[in-house]
Amino acid sequence: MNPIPIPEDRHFRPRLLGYDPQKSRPWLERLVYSAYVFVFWLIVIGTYAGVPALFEALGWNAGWGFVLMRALQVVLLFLLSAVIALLLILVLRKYLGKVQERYGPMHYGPAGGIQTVFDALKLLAKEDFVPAAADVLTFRLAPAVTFVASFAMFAVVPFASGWVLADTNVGLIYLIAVSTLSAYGVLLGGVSSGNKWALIGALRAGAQMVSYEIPLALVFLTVAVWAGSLSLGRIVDAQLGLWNVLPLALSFVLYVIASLAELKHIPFDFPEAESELIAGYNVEYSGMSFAFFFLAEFVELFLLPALIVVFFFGGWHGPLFGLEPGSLAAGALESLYFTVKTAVWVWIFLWIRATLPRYRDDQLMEFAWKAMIPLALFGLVLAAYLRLIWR
Amino acid sequence: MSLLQEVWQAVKAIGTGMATVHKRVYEDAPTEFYPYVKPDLPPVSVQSLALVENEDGSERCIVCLQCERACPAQVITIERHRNPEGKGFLIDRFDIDLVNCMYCAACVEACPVSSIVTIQDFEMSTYDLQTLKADIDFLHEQARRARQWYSPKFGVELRTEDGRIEKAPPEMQPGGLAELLKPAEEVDS
Amino acid sequence: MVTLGHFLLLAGLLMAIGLYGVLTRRNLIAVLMSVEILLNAAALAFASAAAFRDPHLFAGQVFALFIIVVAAAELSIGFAILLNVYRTHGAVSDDAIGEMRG
Amino acid sequence: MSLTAFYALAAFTLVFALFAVTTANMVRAAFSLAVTFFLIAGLYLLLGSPALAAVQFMVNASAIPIMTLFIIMMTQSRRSAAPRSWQVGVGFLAAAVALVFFRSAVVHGEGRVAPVSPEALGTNLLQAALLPFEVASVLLLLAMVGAIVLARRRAG
Repeated sequence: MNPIPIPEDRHFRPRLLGYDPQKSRPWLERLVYSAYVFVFWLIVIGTYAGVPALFEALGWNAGWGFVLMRALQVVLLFLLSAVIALLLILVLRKYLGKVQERYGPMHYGPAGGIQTVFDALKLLAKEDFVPAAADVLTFRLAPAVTFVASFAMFAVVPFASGWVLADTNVGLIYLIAVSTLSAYGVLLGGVSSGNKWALIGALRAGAQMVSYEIPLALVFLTVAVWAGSLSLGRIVDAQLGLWNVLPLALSFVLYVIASLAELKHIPFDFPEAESELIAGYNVEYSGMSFAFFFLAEFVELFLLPALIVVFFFGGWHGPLFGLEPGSLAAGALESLYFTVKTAVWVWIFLWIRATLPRYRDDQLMEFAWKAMIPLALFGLVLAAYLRLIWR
Repeated sequence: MSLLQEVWQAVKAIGTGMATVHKRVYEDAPTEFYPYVKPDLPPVSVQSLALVENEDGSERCIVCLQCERACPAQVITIERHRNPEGKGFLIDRFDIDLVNCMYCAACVEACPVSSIVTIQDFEMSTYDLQTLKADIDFLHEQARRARQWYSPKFGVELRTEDGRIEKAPPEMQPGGLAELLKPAEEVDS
Repeated sequence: MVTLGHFLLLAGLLMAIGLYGVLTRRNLIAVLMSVEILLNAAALAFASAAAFRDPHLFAGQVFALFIIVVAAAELSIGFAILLNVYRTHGAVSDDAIGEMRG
Repeated sequence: MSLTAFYALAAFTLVFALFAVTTANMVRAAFSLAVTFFLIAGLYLLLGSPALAAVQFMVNASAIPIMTLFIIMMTQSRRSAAPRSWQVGVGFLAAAVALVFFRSAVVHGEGRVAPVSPEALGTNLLQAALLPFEVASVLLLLAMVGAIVLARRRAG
């Protein structure tokens, strides 16, 4: 009597790229994050120091050469935004996984480190579908507008002293305008989808973003009054002795709340409320169009904390250890300070996202109009008064 | 004053919540990392069905059609003919449509010889739904792969390394309703 | 070299386009949008004249700013009225409001 | 280079303005209106007045088209009916007459653009033009209150 043979296991066991998740290797995780941050930093240095130095060495930094230089810098910034999005999506998913006692992405790359690259490839390969009820022209334009609106903020964000694309003296007004602009893409996308959920999401997004624009602008004004300038570079310079977060504490709190709303971030994520509106304004988008909405969201998730740092936490300020200000090494160190401060604020935003539940829609609008705007006005008057008596 | 108190309450609540959330970051995930770690299922869990053969490879099923009659979803189809060389019946066809099966295990309850049993294998994902219309070979293979299975008549049975079938030790056997409810009570307390 | 004439001609063309829109549009929202184009043409004319001829007094720039302010005020009131029209007549096209016709 | 920039900006301004007043799709009209205003902001930059460009960008190019999109959605007027034939005639005639009148006002001659710093403009606004400034703020307040009162849904 032969015993019954025990067959081989028929099931597929993924062991990709030789990584065994059973072994905990946190240093590998850190290595992946550091690789992203290193690329990020390299692009920053190349954009703000390398490209101008190259053009100066070639003698092309006038006329059309200047335009070419700016174009090259913008292309590099686009790369930077892609790196930021890849990193932030990974960090978001890993952090939320840790908080919710899950693993998060684990399979692709060390500790799931290149999961987002595969996600991007998947989105590229997907069909970019246009629903029959959609208005094709506006439907196609909306993701581009959203992305351009958030990407355009890069123009005035100073990474280090002098490391800014356009150190314009109307930087704050430009920021207000551009942040209003990102409401466009959302509205257009929602309206042109020909879908009820998208329309409701777009209406909510429009109302929310326009309402929170006002306290945001008032806080911008407060900062401008305190620094005596509308230029972001000079606002940072003015914080050399004392970071704005101490004298302008009230405005700072309002700014954090308003930028959470502007970001459509979790306590205020009505436009895309998954449980009510499926995904809100971008419900009909797929493939690359959706990727652009996604990219814009994560670029903003970097830029709004970066603006918090610029306005309230001294921007690039930090000990220079005797380096000559304005040199390449000093610039690199300053941009490192800026990046670290911004990373802390991104982490706080993610922390808030992991903690708080969603608000109610009418409460949100009430809060904007009945609490935030009066408080922001009070903060403005207070700042002006303090400025007068301290001068 | 009450407004200030309300604001303070809100700030305190948000702070407590955020502190609680932050503590979670340092805890290990209690979930099992499934494709690498097999879940520790209770021995009586109904994950899939199988048709057990005897140790010598002969059919244990006597083709009495009890399971076909007991099935509320009517997913079992059996065809048989009389054994020309002895008594009893031989199987022509024994199909279970595992797509429409609702895993109530009524067939297992009904089986007089404990030939049809519940097993712990739940990994039945497939690209082709037709492969889940299980025929007798499929059901036999399920049983061969299984290390242990359950039927009400024999309780939990094990397959040893050398292929023999023996009854599981008493600590692996289901101890009636009271013991089954025990973990639920622990969760409640 | 760009001259004042270039800008003024552009402002004139924009004004003509806005005027055409005001006269031909039948949706009242679209009419208000055309009025916006008209006002912007005027603001552009003021600003360009100031930039070329009056670089120290800024009267033209200030005037352009005020035009923008007035446009915003006009538009918000206009839209509020249109909202009332929509509530009473169910549409905002010009033939929806026919009570005053003799 | 500034001439090239001017021609490019002017051509696109006119194209988008024309599209805004002729297209039947209201959403597209609002969007091309926004683009027109963006390009006008670019023209202000060309005129050496970044403050004016920023205000144009902020108010006319961002806030007003968004308000327009809102009112389009609230009144459910996604399309504008085609103009009546006499309207087209009258429109063309009026536009032509306006152009002829305006042509006589166009002044020629060389001139250099003098850049205006936002500081100088702001100082001027609060010194020489203080009274109009205050009147404008009162006007804005009145418009805000009026719009709220008009648009409020009355009980019953």
